[in-house]
Formats: sequence, C-alpha cells, structure tokens
Amino acid sequence: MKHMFRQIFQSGRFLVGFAIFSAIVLTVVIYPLFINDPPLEILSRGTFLAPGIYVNVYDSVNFSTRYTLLLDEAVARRVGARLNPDDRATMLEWLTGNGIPEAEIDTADTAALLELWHNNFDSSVRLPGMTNADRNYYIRLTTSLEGLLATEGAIVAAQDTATGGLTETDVINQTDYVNIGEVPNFRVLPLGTDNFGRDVLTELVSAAGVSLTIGLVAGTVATTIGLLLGLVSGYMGGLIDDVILFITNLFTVIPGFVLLILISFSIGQEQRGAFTIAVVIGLTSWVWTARAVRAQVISLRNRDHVNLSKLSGHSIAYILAMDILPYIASYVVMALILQISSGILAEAGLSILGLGPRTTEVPTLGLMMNWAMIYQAHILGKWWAYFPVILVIALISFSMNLMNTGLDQVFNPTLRG
Amino acid sequence: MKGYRDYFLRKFAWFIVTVVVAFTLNFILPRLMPGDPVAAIAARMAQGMSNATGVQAVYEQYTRLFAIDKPILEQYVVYIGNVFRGDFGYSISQYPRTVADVISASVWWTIALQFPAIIVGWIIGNTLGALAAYVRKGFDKVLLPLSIFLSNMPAFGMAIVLLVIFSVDLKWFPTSGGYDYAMIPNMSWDFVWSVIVHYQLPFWSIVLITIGGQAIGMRSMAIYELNADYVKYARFLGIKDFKIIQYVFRNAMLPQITGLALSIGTMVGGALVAEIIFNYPGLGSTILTAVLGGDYPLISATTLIITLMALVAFFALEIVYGLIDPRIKAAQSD
Amino acid sequence: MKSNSVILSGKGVTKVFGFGAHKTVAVDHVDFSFRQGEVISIVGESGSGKTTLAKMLLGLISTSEGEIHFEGQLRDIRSHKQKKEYWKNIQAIFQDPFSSYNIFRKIDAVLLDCIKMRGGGKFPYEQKLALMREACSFVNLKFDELTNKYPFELSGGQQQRLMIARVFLLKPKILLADEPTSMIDACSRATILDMLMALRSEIGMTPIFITHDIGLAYYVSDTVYIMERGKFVESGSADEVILRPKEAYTRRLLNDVPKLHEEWDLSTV
Amino acid sequence: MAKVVLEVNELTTRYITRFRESIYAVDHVSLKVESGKSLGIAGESGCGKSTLALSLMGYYFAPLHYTSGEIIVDERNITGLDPDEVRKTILGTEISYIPQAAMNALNPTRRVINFIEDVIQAHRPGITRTEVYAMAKERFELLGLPAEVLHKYPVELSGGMKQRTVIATSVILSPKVLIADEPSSALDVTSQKMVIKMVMDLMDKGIIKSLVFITHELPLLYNVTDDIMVMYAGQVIEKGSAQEMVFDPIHPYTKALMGSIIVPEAGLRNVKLAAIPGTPPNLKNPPSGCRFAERCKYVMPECRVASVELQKASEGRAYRCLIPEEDLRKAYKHEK
Repeated sequence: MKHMFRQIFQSGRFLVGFAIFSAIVLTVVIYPLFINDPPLEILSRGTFLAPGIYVNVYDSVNFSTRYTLLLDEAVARRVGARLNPDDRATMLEWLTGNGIPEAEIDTADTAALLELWHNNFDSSVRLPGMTNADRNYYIRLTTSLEGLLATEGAIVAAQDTATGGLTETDVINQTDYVNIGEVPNFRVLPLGTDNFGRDVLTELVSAAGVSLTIGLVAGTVATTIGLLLGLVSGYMGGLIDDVILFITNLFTVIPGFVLLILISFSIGQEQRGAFTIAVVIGLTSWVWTARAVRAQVISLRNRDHVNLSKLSGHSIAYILAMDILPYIASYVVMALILQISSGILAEAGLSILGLGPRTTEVPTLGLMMNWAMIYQAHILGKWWAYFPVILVIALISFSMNLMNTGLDQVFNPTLRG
Repeated sequence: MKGYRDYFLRKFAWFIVTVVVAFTLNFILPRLMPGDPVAAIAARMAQGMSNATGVQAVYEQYTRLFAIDKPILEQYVVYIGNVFRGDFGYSISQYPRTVADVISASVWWTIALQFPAIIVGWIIGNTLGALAAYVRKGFDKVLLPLSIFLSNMPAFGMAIVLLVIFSVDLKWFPTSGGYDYAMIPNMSWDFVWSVIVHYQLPFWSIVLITIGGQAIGMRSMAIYELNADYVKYARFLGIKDFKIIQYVFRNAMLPQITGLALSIGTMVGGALVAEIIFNYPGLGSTILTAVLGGDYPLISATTLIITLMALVAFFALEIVYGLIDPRIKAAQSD
Repeated sequence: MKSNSVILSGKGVTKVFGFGAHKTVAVDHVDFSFRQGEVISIVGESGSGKTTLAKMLLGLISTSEGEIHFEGQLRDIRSHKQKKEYWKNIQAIFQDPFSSYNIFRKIDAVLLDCIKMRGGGKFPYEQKLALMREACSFVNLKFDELTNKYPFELSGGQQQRLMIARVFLLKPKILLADEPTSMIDACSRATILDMLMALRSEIGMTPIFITHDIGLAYYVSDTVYIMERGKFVESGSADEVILRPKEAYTRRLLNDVPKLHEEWDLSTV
Repeated sequence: MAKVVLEVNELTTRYITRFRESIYAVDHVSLKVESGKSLGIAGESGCGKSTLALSLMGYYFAPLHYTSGEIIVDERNITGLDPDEVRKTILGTEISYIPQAAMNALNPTRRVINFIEDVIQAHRPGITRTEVYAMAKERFELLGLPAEVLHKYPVELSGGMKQRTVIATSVILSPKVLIADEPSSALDVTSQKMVIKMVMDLMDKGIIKSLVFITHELPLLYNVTDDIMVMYAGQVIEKGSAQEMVFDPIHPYTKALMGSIIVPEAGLRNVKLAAIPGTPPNLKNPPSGCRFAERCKYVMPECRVASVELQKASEGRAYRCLIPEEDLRKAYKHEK
C-alpha cells in the first residue's frame, strides 16, 4: 500500500495534476474565509466593469489628510492618459486641414501641440467632408484638454444652501495624493464585474465550489451505479449479466448528453436545483464505469484466488468485498476522477443551453458562462467575464485527467517506458 | 463472406433495437418527470401566446398529435405513427413553422459541420498519437500534456477562444451565423464563399477538441502494439522499421474506430454547444431557442433526431470496422 | 493405506456451456469412482474438459447432468452452508501459484482462514500460532519469517508449498491438484511432489491429479483416467494404462511424448 | 571437422531497467555450431536462455543492450556492424528466429503471403509479387503446408498450423542458422511432435545448415539436438553431446536437472527424483563466487571466493566447477 502511494507520488503527471487541483480546491475553501460577500450580490450599476481598484471619488475629494508627492512623471502620465495617440492623429488631421504645414506640427511634443491647438482651433470652422459627429468630437476633445497643462489646482466648491451661490471650499493641487489605505470606501475587483454588476472573482470562486460539488455528486452517483451494476453483472453472469449488459450497451450508444437535455427540460425550471442537476448528470453517465468494472470483474472472477477464497468458505459478499473490490479499486478511483470532471463539463454544457440549475440561488461555472454569452461579453471584448471561467473549467478538468494518466502509468505497466 | 454477413445482420438487429429503445425513451422520459411537460404545455397553450388564433391552432393540433387525452399506450402508438410521417406538430416558439420545418432547416448544417470535423480531428489526432508513441522523447513529452489539455478544454471554451482571437481581434472570420445574414441562400459563388468563411471557426474548434482525445487514445494503443510479439518477430526477420510502423499504425487504429463509434455520442454533445457559441444555424442553436422559448415539441424532436444521427454513425462505423478487421470475420464463422 | 471404500464417484456427469449454435459439451457423461487412499490422475490434452471436470468435482461450477456421490451419499451443495461443509472435505491446489493468492492479504491471513474453517476461529492466538508454525515447518517454510509478508513475495515453489501448508491445516479427505507443478522449475518439482505424498500419509487424504503430463501421471498415481474430448477413453492402474495401453488414443498420446530410452518416432505424425 | 556456421565468443548482453539497473542476462557465453549440427540450450526459467536467443542475432533494441563479445556467422564477424546493415544482410538470410510466443508472432491484420512479401522485400528489394508467391508456395509445399494457408489471416489458422506457418516464414530465405526459442512449449504433444518434425526436416532438406534449439523440456532436447548446453544464472554451466549430458552429467546442477526428468517409461516409478533446494541468485547483483554455490551440496569454501571458469573436460566437454570431473562422478556413484 505504502509502496503504491510512493509510486503514485513519483509520477510527474500525477503531481502536476494534484498540485493544480489542490490549488483550486484550497482557493475555494480559503477565499470565503477572508472575503465573505454574497457571490450574487449586485455591486455596480453599469455592466462589465473592468478589473481594477475602485476608489470612492467623494471620499478622496473630501479627504482631510492629503500628502504632497513630488513625482516628475505625474503630468506626463495624466496627459498621456487623456491625450492618446489616436487623439493626436486627429488633431494633426484638423490642423493640417486648416492650412498649417505638417512640418510645423510635432505630435510628440505635447506642450507645443496643445499650444498650436489653442491658437488655431475654432469649432465654427467647417472643413470639407467633416460630419457633425466629427465636429462634436473635436469640441469634446477641446473641452477635455482644458487646463490639461495648467499648473494651478482644481477648486472644489460647495453650494451655499442659503444663497444658492457657490463657495470655494477646497483646492486640490496637482501634487496632492491620498493614501488608499485611509480611504474608507474602495473595492478591489481583480476580475471586474459581470453583466449584472457582480464581483466576478467572488462569483467565480463560489461557482467553482458549486461546480466541484456538482461534479462530486454526479461522479459519486455515476460511479456507485456503475460499480454496483458492473460488479453484479460481471460476477453473477448468466441472465442478470445479459440484461445489465444489454442496458449498458444501449446507453453507450444513445448520447447521454441528449438524454440529459431531455430530462433537464422535462424537470422544469422550478425543480432544477444544483443538486437535482448533479443527480441527473450522474444518472446519465454511469455507463463507462459499468463497462469497465464488468470487464475487470469478469477477468477476475475465474481467477484461482477467487476459487481459493470460495474453497475457504467465504460468502459472496466477502469475496466481492475482499477478493474483487481491492483489485478494481484503482480503476474505480480513476473512473470517479473522470466522472467528476465530466460532470462539471456536463453542467457547463447544460447551462449554456439554458438548462442549468435555477439561477436565483447559486452561481455555477456553466451559469457564469451562460450569462457572459447572453450579454455577448466575448464580442464586446470583456474578457474578464468569460475567460477566467473557461480557464477554471479547463484547469479542473485538465488537472483531474493529468492525475488520472499519472495513476494509469502506475497501475497499467504496459504504458510505462 | 458468411462470417461478415452474420456480423452485419447481428449489428443491424442491434441497431434496430437501439432505435426502438431511443424512440421509447424519447417518448417516455418526459412523461415520467414530475409535472408531465407534455400535459403542462398543452395546458399552458391557452394563456401563453399573444396570437389568439395561433394558440388555438397549436392547442388543437397538439392535442390531436400527441393524443394527450388518451391512455399512455395509445399515445405511444400515435407518437410513433406521427414520427414516421415526419409530423412533429407546430413549433411553439416559432409558430406558424412546423417542427419538421425548423429541424429540416437546421439538421444539414449540423451534419455538414460535425461529421467532417470529427473525422478530420480523428485522423489528425491518430496520426499525432502514433507519432508520439513511436518517436517518444521530446515530441511525446510536449504532445501528451498538450493533448490532455486540449481534450479537457470544454468544447465551448475552445469555441470562444477561437472566436475572440480570430473574429473579434483579428477580424479574419465573422463572429456568428452560417452565412452572411444580408444574403439570401442561393447557389451563387458569393454565397458559397460566405458559407465557407463562416464554416471555418466552428469546424476547427471541434477538430481541435477531437484531436486531443484521439491522440491520447492512439498513443497508448500504439505503445501497446509496439510491444506486441508480432512487432518483435517482424524486426528479427529484418523487416524495415517503416513497414513495422505501418503495421502498428493499422492495428492500433482498428480499436480506435470502435473507440470513435462508442464516443460519438459524447462528441456530438460537446459539438452542439460549440454551435451555440458561433450562433451556427444547426441543431445546437435550435435546442437553445427551443429551451428559451419553452418549446417542448421542438426539444423532443431535436433530441430524437440527434440520437438517431448518433445511432446511424455508430452503426456505420461498426460496419466499416467489420470490413477492415479480419478478426471479426473469423470470430463469426467459428 | 488403500481401502476399498469409494470416496467420490460420478455417474453420467456432464457439463454443457452455452446454448443453440454456441453449445459446447465440455464434459460428456463421464462415470468414475475414486477409492479412498488411492492416488488418482486424470490425464488430458488442453480442451479435453479435465479442468471443467475438476471444477465440478470441487463444486465450483454446477453439473449440467448426472450425479456425484461423496462417501456414498448423493452430493447436495445447493446452499452456501452445504458447500462450506463439502469444502471441508475437498480442497485444491491450482496450477499458477502467482494467481492463486489474493495479493492484498498477508500469509498469516491465508492460514488463519484455514484454522477458522476447521472450527479453530475461537482458539487462543498462541494456539493458532502453533498450528501455523506446524503447518509451515511441514513444508519447510519458516513461519516467523513470513508473518508480515505477502504470498507474492515468495518464489513460485515456495508459494506452492504454502498452498500445501494450507491443505495441511484444512485436512480435507480429497485434494484436487490441478497441474500443481507445471508452472514451477523442474528442480522444485520433486520437492512439491514429495511434500504432497508426505501430506497424503500424514492426513490420510485421497489426491486427484489433473494433468496433461502423462509421465507425471505415471510417476505419481495408482489409477489413471485418460480423457479425450470430454470423455474417459481409458482407465485402470497406472502400470496397465501407461505400459500396456489398450486404446488407440492412449497409445498415440504415449507415442507422441519424447522419451529417453525409446526412439521417438517422428514418422508417425 | 565440419565448417563452423555460428561461433560466439564471450558474448555479454544486459537489460537496462527503468531504474537504470543493469541485469547481465547473458554473461560471457561462448558456443560453436558446425554445419549440419544442432545445439540445444537448456535451463530453468530466468537462466538467460531466451535472452541468449535474442542476443545471438546481433540486433539489439531496448531494453536489451550489447555489452561485449563477438558473434561470427559463416566466418563473418557481425559485432560492430551498423544495425541497419545487420538487419539487411544478416536477419532472415543468415540467422533466423522462431519466437517463444509463436501464437502471436504474426501480424493479425495481414495475410500470411503479404507478410512473407514484406520479409522478402526487406532483403531483395524489387522482387515481384509473382516471384514472392512462387517462392512461398514452393517452400510451404516442400514443408508439407498447404498453399491455401498463404491467403489466410493468422486468426483463421489453428495453433499448430500457425506455429508451422511461422517456421516456414522464418526460413523463407534459407538462413544458415535457425534459432528456435521454445517453439512447441505451448502446444499439445501431438502438435509439438509435428512442429519438431518440421524443424528436423529443415535440416534434412538442407534449408538451414544449423539449428539452435532452446527449451526447458529436457527429453525433447535429448531427442532433437546433437549437443546440449546448460545455462544457469546467465552463464554456461556445462556443455557436451546430448547423450553424455543426459546420461553422464558432470556438474552437480546438470546432474540434478537430468535427475528430475519424468518420462512415461517402465522403471520411472522406482526412481527418486532429484530436487535442489533454494532459488537461483538475483542477476542484478550476482554472487562473486560460483553462482550455484548457495544450492550446491558439494560446496567448498573456495567456491564462494572468486568466479569459477568453464573447465575443459574429456572430449569436447566443458563444465563450470572447481571439483575435478572424476571426484564428482565418484560422488554420484557413491550416492546411488
């Protein structure tokens, strides 16, 4: 036994798979200990907020303690963020169109470019071929450039409740900074928000946990059914075997996924909880385990150690438990691993078809995928809404299969070498 | 030849039995479920839709078609009779189109997409797997983990990755559909070209998924065969390595055909989901619209059609297998 | 040691596998009566049905037809309890020692099973230990070196000896030895055969050898049965059957075996 | 003295395991087979006789590796040749082989004739199908096999027929030496006899010049080959003519081996079979002295010190023991 475990852990593939899988499971377990927000809580008003740290603007403006940092690049960065190369190119276009020789314009020199723009731009001038939309764009651009290179601070004014006039309350200098740790309201969204404005990371961790549970339940159901049918069919032989074999062959040929669709749809939206879905997946995917177990048992049941066990007066139950099961245990474990990962995939597939678990309770990886697809995250370039989900599904499945090939190497010596 | 005829007849009998069971399951499963969707949908018909004449028409036709007021056995007989006439009733979500109409418009897209893709993936995967087994060393070390990763990528995941890279970012291919929606299907060169362009991404995403699994299977089969006694014997008679690889490839490929037959059901499931990502006008998208529209008649008919397609493919592969493996014939004529 | 009482006999014993076009008759209406204390051999080529017959004698598979009598009584082993009772009287040694043991059970577990079957399940541990030591020393194995080992850690010959130690503890009236020496080296063969013969006088059992090796049958047995295609074609005392065969099949079998003092006539193939 | 067809000098080969351990399964083995003669190699399981069969062909692939020594076929030293050269000019044409598991030796999905075609074409590129067929038909008929076999797949042949087909295929190019590794051990006595008759015919009809026959069944070897060589733990322990080896063994191991023979002959029942306690040494880590010392009843302290060389004995015999030939014979006589 000890020897076998040592061998398993010497297999590189098993180790890599095990490491990835453990990392995922640990994250699922540990993450909620630190961040226990409800996974389906709606945070943002807009959809698909990009990943980042969101700091409350009101807090940072009204913050009493400010720090002065003398950072040389602050201006360049601010300008760079406001005035991107596309904008510079359109500015160049307008200026040249307005008769300024191209040689005189240096788009890389921000100060010179802005000055040239200030001196020349006139929103009333209509260049040939310029549409209204273009004109509005130039006006917007000009407004946003206002004070870009100014050195004085921005004035914060508050409305006087009595007079209705504005009173200056504060000046924010360009060198003013606040410590993010002192801002009472900020939120880290490493993976942004999804289409409903929910924190993708929290949702993802929770969904991974639910999907793993679905896989585990589905895998356990499938493996239990497959193991029992395979054992009975293989060991008993005769008519029982014929009947079970017939059923097994039937369900091998009839696509399980199609049955899954039919059943899930028939169950109806209200009945489809995560657990129900898991059980249904298990019920439609025991076939491969049953086949493998049966083949193994048939090759074992006529072996002399089983005959010897019979001659020692052991009962059928004892023989199945002591002389058959230990021999196939490794296969059953491998089958279980595969069933878990295919259960997770099946749930994902179902959810994309709109047949996933009822959506009000828990997220699953498939549901997250489904939402991202419905809101066209992939077309809109909102990668954080779908890519981490795909990655997690692929990694779970990959790690489990890697563990499995590692086990296979150990248990199936013909593949060594 | 007698051996092969027996084999064929046995497989054919098995095919017929599976078809009958598939029919029965398709009929009985929904009726076993709590709430009986057939009855539920018939009942909902009265309020559901806005088009009053439509509701009435569907309701009447549906009651007649599925004989839901009759005993279950009679319902079954009526159901089989209707299916054989190609009569699946009206689609609820796409009324006034009939289910048969909706399916016949999409089934060919699926067939034309999935079967070539699975076959191409199978061929490439097997070639790579055999190479990995023969070359071992570096090639194997890279190919095996890569294959495992590829085959474990969910089909829809692969579809999205390809879609984002090649149509959203690079804009080489269109993002959705089976052809340009501005066009009306006809046999012009423009239309055919549009179909070909739209075909690429769905096709390759299925191919890539298939490759991984097949390469893994072929690799272990080929390693097993390379250790077989006949390989050693052939080597000791001075037969060239190249020839021996041919032996191994052929003999390792035979079980892979059975493997393909057995897993075709699973593959079709994954490929259906890939269709949805590309909004491909096949059966996958049909299922999606049917699910969203609560269109029970359409779901039931689509699942039946997919099952039948998988059964036919399975049967065809078994027949081919019997033709090319001499052991089958010998086993039958004993 | 020989006595005239019949310990195991059969009438019309038949085993049919499959049905319809796939029907095969493995054992075809064989009659036999094995006398207590005799060494019996059943000789046959592969596919002759000798192993099927052996399994029927052991009660591991049922007979399709015919009846088997044990100690003059019609054998009735339909229930598990009856089987258990029957197996106290008949035990076996199989051909391949490497597949005869459960690889997950240690050597002492194998031997303890035997003590339990002989009603010693409640013996104090010391007594069980003494019994196991005795059985192992009978076959020249040192029990104290084996307690924590698995059978597969032993050599083929040692495993077969452990099998004999098992029989020593069980003390059955009949021992069915199915090719007990065909998988082990020639140099260990004599040891196994000697131990089997010593065991026979020790516990007074009747050994039945199932073998394809007509020489071995001649060497060990008093009575030889020659089996061909499910039937006994010839039987009698070993000297009679081997040295003066009456049936053509027996003669052919003998003729085809290479010998040391007789010319091996290759022209008769 | 007839021409020597196969000569092997101090050949050593080893298996390299997954854990990079070396197992010297053939350890400094020398042998000579003359034209028209056959050599039998006997020994118990694991003694290295099957590895020797593979090593004799001069064509190695993992996990078996050539270590040292030379193989001379028909006066041509083939050690050190490029493997592809060996494949083209030696295998099948100079030395051929019948494998142990002949049941699975033929490619299950290839007709016999196509396989034969592959064999012939590997050595004579450009030969036509008709010529191949003519060659195969002639050879099969000469060996008493029906020509229909050529068009069959291996599964369509019975066990004995498959074995004979393999033999006929192995000698299709009339090799000088045929190495047969337990060609009949899985067969019933009648099929075994048929196979042996066929192998003997190959010699009689001049298709092959010499035969190396490997088996653990001593009565069979006695009846088939001229000389017998006994191996133990990777080494040759004794060699001599078949008659002498069986009836007048010198080495204590050979003595015991011959004493364990069981054949259905009058008088067998009065013989006490010889038995040797213990098991052969592990070849990963063989003892430094005589490898048989642990099990030998005549063992002396010096046996365990240094390795024992093969001693020349009377007329063409050799044995690996420190005790003189006469003393051993005397001891055997005394035991009776």
